[in-house]
Amino acid sequence: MAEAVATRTSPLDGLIAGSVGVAIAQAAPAHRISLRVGADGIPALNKALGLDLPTEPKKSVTAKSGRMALWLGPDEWLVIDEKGDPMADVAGVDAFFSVVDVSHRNTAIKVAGRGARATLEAGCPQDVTDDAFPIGACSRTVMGKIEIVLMRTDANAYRIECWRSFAEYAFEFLSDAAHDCMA
Amino acid sequence: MSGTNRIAGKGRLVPARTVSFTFDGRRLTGVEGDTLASALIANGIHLTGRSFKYHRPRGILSAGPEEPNALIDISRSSNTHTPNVRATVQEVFEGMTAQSQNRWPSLSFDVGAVNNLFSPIFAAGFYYKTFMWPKAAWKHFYEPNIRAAAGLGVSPKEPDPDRYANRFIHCDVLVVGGGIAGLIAARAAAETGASVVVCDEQPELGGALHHEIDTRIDGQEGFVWAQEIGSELAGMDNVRVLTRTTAFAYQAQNMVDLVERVSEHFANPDKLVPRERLWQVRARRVIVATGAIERHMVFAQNDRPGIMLASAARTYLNHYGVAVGSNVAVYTANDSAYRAAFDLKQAGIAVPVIVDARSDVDAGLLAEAEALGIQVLTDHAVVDTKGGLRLKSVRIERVGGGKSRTVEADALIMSAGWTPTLHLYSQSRAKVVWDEESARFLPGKAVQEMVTIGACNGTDALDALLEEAANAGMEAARLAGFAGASGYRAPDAESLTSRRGALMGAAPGAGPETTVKAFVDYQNDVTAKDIRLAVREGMHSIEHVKRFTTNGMATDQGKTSNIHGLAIAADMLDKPIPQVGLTTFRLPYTPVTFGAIVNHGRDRLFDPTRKTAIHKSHEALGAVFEDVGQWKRPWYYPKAGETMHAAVDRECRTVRETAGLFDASTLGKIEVVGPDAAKFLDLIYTNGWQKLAPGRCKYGIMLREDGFIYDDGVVGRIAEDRFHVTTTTGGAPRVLHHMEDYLQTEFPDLRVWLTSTTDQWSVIAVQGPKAREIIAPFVEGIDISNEAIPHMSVREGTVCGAPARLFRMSFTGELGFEVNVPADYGRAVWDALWARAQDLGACTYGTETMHVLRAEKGYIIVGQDTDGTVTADDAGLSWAVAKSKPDFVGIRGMKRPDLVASGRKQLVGLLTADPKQVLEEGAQIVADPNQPVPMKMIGHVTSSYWSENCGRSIAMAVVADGRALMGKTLYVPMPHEVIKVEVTDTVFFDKEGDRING
Amino acid sequence: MRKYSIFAVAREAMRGHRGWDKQWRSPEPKKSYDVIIVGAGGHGLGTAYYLAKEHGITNVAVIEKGWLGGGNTGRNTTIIRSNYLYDESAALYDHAVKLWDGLSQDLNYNVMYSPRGVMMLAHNVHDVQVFKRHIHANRLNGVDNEWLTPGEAKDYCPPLNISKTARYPVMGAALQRRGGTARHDAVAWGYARAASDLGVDIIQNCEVTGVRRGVNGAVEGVETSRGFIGARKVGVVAAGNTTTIMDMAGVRMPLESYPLQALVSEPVKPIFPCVVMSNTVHAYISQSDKGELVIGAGTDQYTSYSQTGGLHILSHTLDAICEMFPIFTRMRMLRSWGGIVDVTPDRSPILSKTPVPGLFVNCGWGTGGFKATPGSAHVFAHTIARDEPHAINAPFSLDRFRSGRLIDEAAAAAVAH
Amino acid sequence: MLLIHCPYCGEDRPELEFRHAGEAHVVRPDPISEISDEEFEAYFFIRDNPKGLTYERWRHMHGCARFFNAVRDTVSDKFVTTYKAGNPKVEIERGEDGIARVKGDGQ
Repeated sequence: MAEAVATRTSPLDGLIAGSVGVAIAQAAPAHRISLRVGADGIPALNKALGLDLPTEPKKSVTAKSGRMALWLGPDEWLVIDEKGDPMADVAGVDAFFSVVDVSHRNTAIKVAGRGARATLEAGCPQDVTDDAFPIGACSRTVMGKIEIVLMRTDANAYRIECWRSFAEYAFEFLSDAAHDCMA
Repeated sequence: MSGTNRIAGKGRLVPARTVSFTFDGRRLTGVEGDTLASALIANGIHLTGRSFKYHRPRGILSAGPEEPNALIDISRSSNTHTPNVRATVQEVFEGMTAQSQNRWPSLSFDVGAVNNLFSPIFAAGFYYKTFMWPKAAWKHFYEPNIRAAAGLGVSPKEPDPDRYANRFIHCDVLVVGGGIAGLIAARAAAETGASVVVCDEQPELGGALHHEIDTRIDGQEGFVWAQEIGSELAGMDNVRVLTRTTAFAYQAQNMVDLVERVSEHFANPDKLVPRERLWQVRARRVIVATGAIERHMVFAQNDRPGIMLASAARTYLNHYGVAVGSNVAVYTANDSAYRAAFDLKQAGIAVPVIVDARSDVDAGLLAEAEALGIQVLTDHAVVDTKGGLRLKSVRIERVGGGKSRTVEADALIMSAGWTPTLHLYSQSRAKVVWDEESARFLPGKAVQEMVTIGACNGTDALDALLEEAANAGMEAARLAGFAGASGYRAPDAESLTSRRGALMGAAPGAGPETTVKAFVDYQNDVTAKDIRLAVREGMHSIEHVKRFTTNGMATDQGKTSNIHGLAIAADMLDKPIPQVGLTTFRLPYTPVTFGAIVNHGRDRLFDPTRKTAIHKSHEALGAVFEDVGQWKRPWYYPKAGETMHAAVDRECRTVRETAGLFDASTLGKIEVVGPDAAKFLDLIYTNGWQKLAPGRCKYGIMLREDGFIYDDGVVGRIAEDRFHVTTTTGGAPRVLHHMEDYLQTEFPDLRVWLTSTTDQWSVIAVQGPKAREIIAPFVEGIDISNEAIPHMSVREGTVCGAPARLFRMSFTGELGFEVNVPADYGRAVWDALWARAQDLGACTYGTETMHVLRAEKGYIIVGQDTDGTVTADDAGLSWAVAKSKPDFVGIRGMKRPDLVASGRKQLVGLLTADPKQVLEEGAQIVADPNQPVPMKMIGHVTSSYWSENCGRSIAMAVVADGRALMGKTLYVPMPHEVIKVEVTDTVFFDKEGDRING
Repeated sequence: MRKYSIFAVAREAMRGHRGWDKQWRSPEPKKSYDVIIVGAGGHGLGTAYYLAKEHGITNVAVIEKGWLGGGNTGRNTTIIRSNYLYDESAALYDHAVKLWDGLSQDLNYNVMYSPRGVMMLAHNVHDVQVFKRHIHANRLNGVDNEWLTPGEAKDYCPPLNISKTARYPVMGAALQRRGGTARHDAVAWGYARAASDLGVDIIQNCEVTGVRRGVNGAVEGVETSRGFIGARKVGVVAAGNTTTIMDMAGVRMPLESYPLQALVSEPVKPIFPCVVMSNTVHAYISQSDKGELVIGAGTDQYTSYSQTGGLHILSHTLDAICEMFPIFTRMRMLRSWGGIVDVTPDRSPILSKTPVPGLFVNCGWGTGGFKATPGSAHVFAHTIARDEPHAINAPFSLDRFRSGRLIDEAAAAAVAH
Repeated sequence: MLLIHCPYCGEDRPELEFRHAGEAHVVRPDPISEISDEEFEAYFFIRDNPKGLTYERWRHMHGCARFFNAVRDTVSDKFVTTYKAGNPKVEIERGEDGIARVKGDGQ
């Protein structure tokens, strides 16, 4: 029997920030998989995951369970689940595909409030206006000097996923931008 | 009272709202809304600066961004002073400190003005012709003095306390310019529901309406209408109105960059409010309504304080309620100056004369002048002026000579016509075309999704302008996808102002036959004479003229001088203006602070700092960190009072005697998954992967197609179709990019996918005789006996209850494991392992010790022992290059003649004759130390350390044909000694390599 | 040629400078020349000058599609240094530095060569290793380059931020005191004036539209927008446009052309005494005699002939400048510009004969050509005159890309490990 | 900053998301191990570097991560078209208006 049982720590533990107009906080720990599969393998995976992987660019789906699947590329999805472990669900699937556990690779930050979009626009060059980036839209893009995965979860709410070692930068960038989000 | 020249009842400011500020130490009072320029003029001050070269006294020329003279140092505290601020743009605020520049000891008495006496010497380009003898004097005497005299303001000397912000936005229609045309276009576009951004560089919208009080729109004064439509626009959800915002760059695909002066006009801005904000706007359509800039008249002594543009005088009067003088003469070649004269006269200012260089002047204007009792001299020219620090009088002559008269005046306002503001248009890469009839450059064919309207488009007639603007707005919206045509109707408007008439180049009496000082570029002291000299010396391209004379290269970038310079050169060359060419405009339209461009990217946000999941534990252990790429890695862990050297010696010893913990998390990791995974790795690496059994690992080398080493690392086979690839720390991103490139474009049929897992895993290397003992209690589901997990194996199980990939491998030559656990568990696992390791007498070690230990074993570090010019064979790694494989990246490149030629530098070991002596990394190696410089260098030291375990120094080096020189003596010439070294193999410790199987 | 001196200037001052003659003649092109140089930048004009001065070949034309000195010569940050790693590079660039020192007197034209020192900053252990390697190699090659501690670097350049808490603290610097700057326009004009005086025809606004080759394949001359001009030898010195010209001669080149941007600040009183470069933080900066901070940016990532680049490239550079010199955030960008730089696979230049008899090429200087101007011109003139490379430029041949004998300074600097 | 149409994402995206990846349609010889030094030079070092229309590769590095091909005018920096990797080289023609278009696309 192991002497100690490890506990999870996040690079953003204890951090919160924001301003009048926007709140910035880290999201709950989650299971994540990077899913790579050709069209032929999708049905089997949909079944295993209990959702339909979006096949259109920038689209995401959220199952009743809260499990989210984000289209990142023509054969690439990021599946996020704060409860169940999708890794286990797809384990037995009989198809050619790649599933890699990236639960700890990413750290997620929630940005919410009237100034949320403006806060993002301080560093994200992509068009995130309502028509181009409606609720549910998601995309890999850049913010400041790092790569992020951006998902719009509500009218004034976004989820930002970045690699763990960039989380501190992402958080500080958003905190800095937050001061100017009502202009 | 806010200044003696403030006229009760004139202007739009509220006299009661006074602000006090200082100029060169003098406490003055202005009014809220004043620019520094208007406040100074109100206080009777025109003298605001000294020119760049001759240090001539200069006054305020303009009322806008084109200002060449009134450049002031502004500050609200010692660490916020900013040089070269245009007084005509900067608004005054309570407590502002304004200082004039480029003068000593004072503005009114400037020793530098002695240059003016030598001005005959200091003609354009004179410094190319002299200061050459004696040779050394340029560096030690001439240049230092020239440099000291040059430069305008003084650079800030303290870090900037202010913030800057950035915003990327997207809109359907961007309107640049908030004058009549821009406002109407914006309003028309907004009506359709299209998202509209309209920006203007001034604090209020209105553009020329600031001074054109005779323009009435929908029955009210134009300026009032502009404010109303402005607030109307601001009230619409789909419109963003940005004032104090200058569009300074027009980039590819309709990206326009704006800079907003957010808080520079406040007395005590909130520290969290940015000083400036950069707006990077991507617009579907752009409407450029940037107006036109008035030109000055180029005549003798046209630079005395009190001489200014007519429209500026009109602005100061009608907007700021300030008279530019008490006795104001007028010199023009354009109708618009008459309006300025009339407004002044009606405001009770004496206007002794209007001098018009033209012979045919609109009869209506002449009649109006007569009615107001203003004398007009047509076909006349101002040929000289008097007055030291302020204009006293002007001398007037009939064009072509004749008897002259002198007229007293404390101000002279002038207009040589209007130059369409085509900077942004030109930046969009479109060409300007010369319009002979109106004698000006106008927009040609747009090359991006943009239109030009209004004055910058040469549209003079008001009714035509109204229609053009309204149509442009609706059309832009339609093209942006808003079909529902705007129901907007342009307002009715009328105006008396005419801008007919233009004079380019020297005014009568300042022609080639004269030697008078007629300034073209005020700030750089370029006269018409200088431009003629440039042409005379063979500078026939306008670019040559510009560079030779520096015309148009001052901080105003030639907004008032370029056209004059061009005309004078054309006249000399006897060529039409367009044939001499117009210099194309580049960003920025007006100077932009570095801060605004850098915005958020300062200090901690300059570049991401990547830390491993275990970073806090390293800090707690007192680690000193090293920057490796963006990563912070523990370099060594000094105990109290320990030097780096002592710490590293201790760490090295402890690892080999007992064990050590090392954070290897920064190594790049890529998960390669799919039925063709092994086939893919066969193509990417030099060695073969098909036969590697699941559960086993192998060291792999990767080449570029040209045959040089690109990266290396250990690869573990987790399952038939799953590999765990590791790369160097710095190599991770480019290696993945390189792999994706080949996978997607060269081998797209392979069924394999790549996923970066660098940040997924924390990697804890446990190395040394007691490694197994340290990890044993924490490992579950893996038999860690030597038999069950031999060297170069990988198993999956749990460590501290966390799912783990346990690698049996070693970069130290000792028994070793690398514990991979999901990163969020990394710190907890490290702490647990460390607690036990400590009890067992082990240590933590950093990158320096890692380097020493691997060097003792002759393991290379790609990027240190190799650079981009080293082949696998050079590095002694031929054993890792498969002989039988038909293809892999680099298979052909590595066989090129020079890569297989003899004499290549090969990796070897070096031992100094004196074991205590440690070579310097990068030191060069020669065979004959007595040869003269330049010496023939046959190699260099790539790695060199004191090896505590070997009890001597060790080094690795690349040496020409090194492997054939084993045992030979070579030399390392240092500045003060020559070091003798012996060539050896690269393994210095445990040559048999038994320890690894511990 | 009227000699330039303070006395001449004083004399002219008396009569309103009306006595100066043209700095260079603007003749109509002759039917044919012994040598035609394509491209009137510093390297091309210099080549013509040395052909005439050192090799007695004066029947030379320099053909320029625009205005002389209007290409990269007039669009760079004028940095001069020779502390390169490889023997071949060090020899070439130091040959240039030796000529820079004394060029004003040689040309009787003040090119304002200002050896105020070029300081290259090391920000991590890897930089230190690389720079030490340079310093040792330079010393044994007789090229000055010395190591400075952070404190010494700060003394040499007071605005420098050497705080240990900086994102990439300064760990030291390599200083070449003979390095510095020169006045770029003056270099082109000085060579043009001196070459013209020796009989060289400088023909501006004349675009080469074709390269004519005889039956034996040898060069016979060039077709231009002003008609055919014959020549026994043609030297192509066209920087970013080299590929286009060489294509006309049927020679495909290992070149790609990228936009390179630079900018200057508004002028201020002397604040920055030397040239500072940082490869890790990526920026370089100096202050001109006029008082402007002269700042070099990187190239855009895509090939282009537009002489225009994106603001994000300038922004990236200014980030670095403000990181190293935080006092400059309130300074303003006054002017920016772009050049077209031709880059070879090993980022070293090509000064070489070509497979076409009589055709020579000088290109591939990438972002660093200005510093080499006199040296490059000098050895290229030798190559054309003698029909064989000078010992210094022999290694910079076109065929090195077949043999693999590259001169890859950047690769030698390797990558962070 | 350029705006680039990603054929996989089906929309225009800012240049900051992309990485230029050199000349397009440079085919890796097969078998590469058999080619001559001249052929290797031609494949690995020689480039068209045209002044005008260029065929080039981009990768939507910080987007869908796909490599794709583009046709761009190196004088105006305007894109004529972009298309997926592996698709055949598109033919371009210049209309009377001087504007380059994919052959057959008409005005």
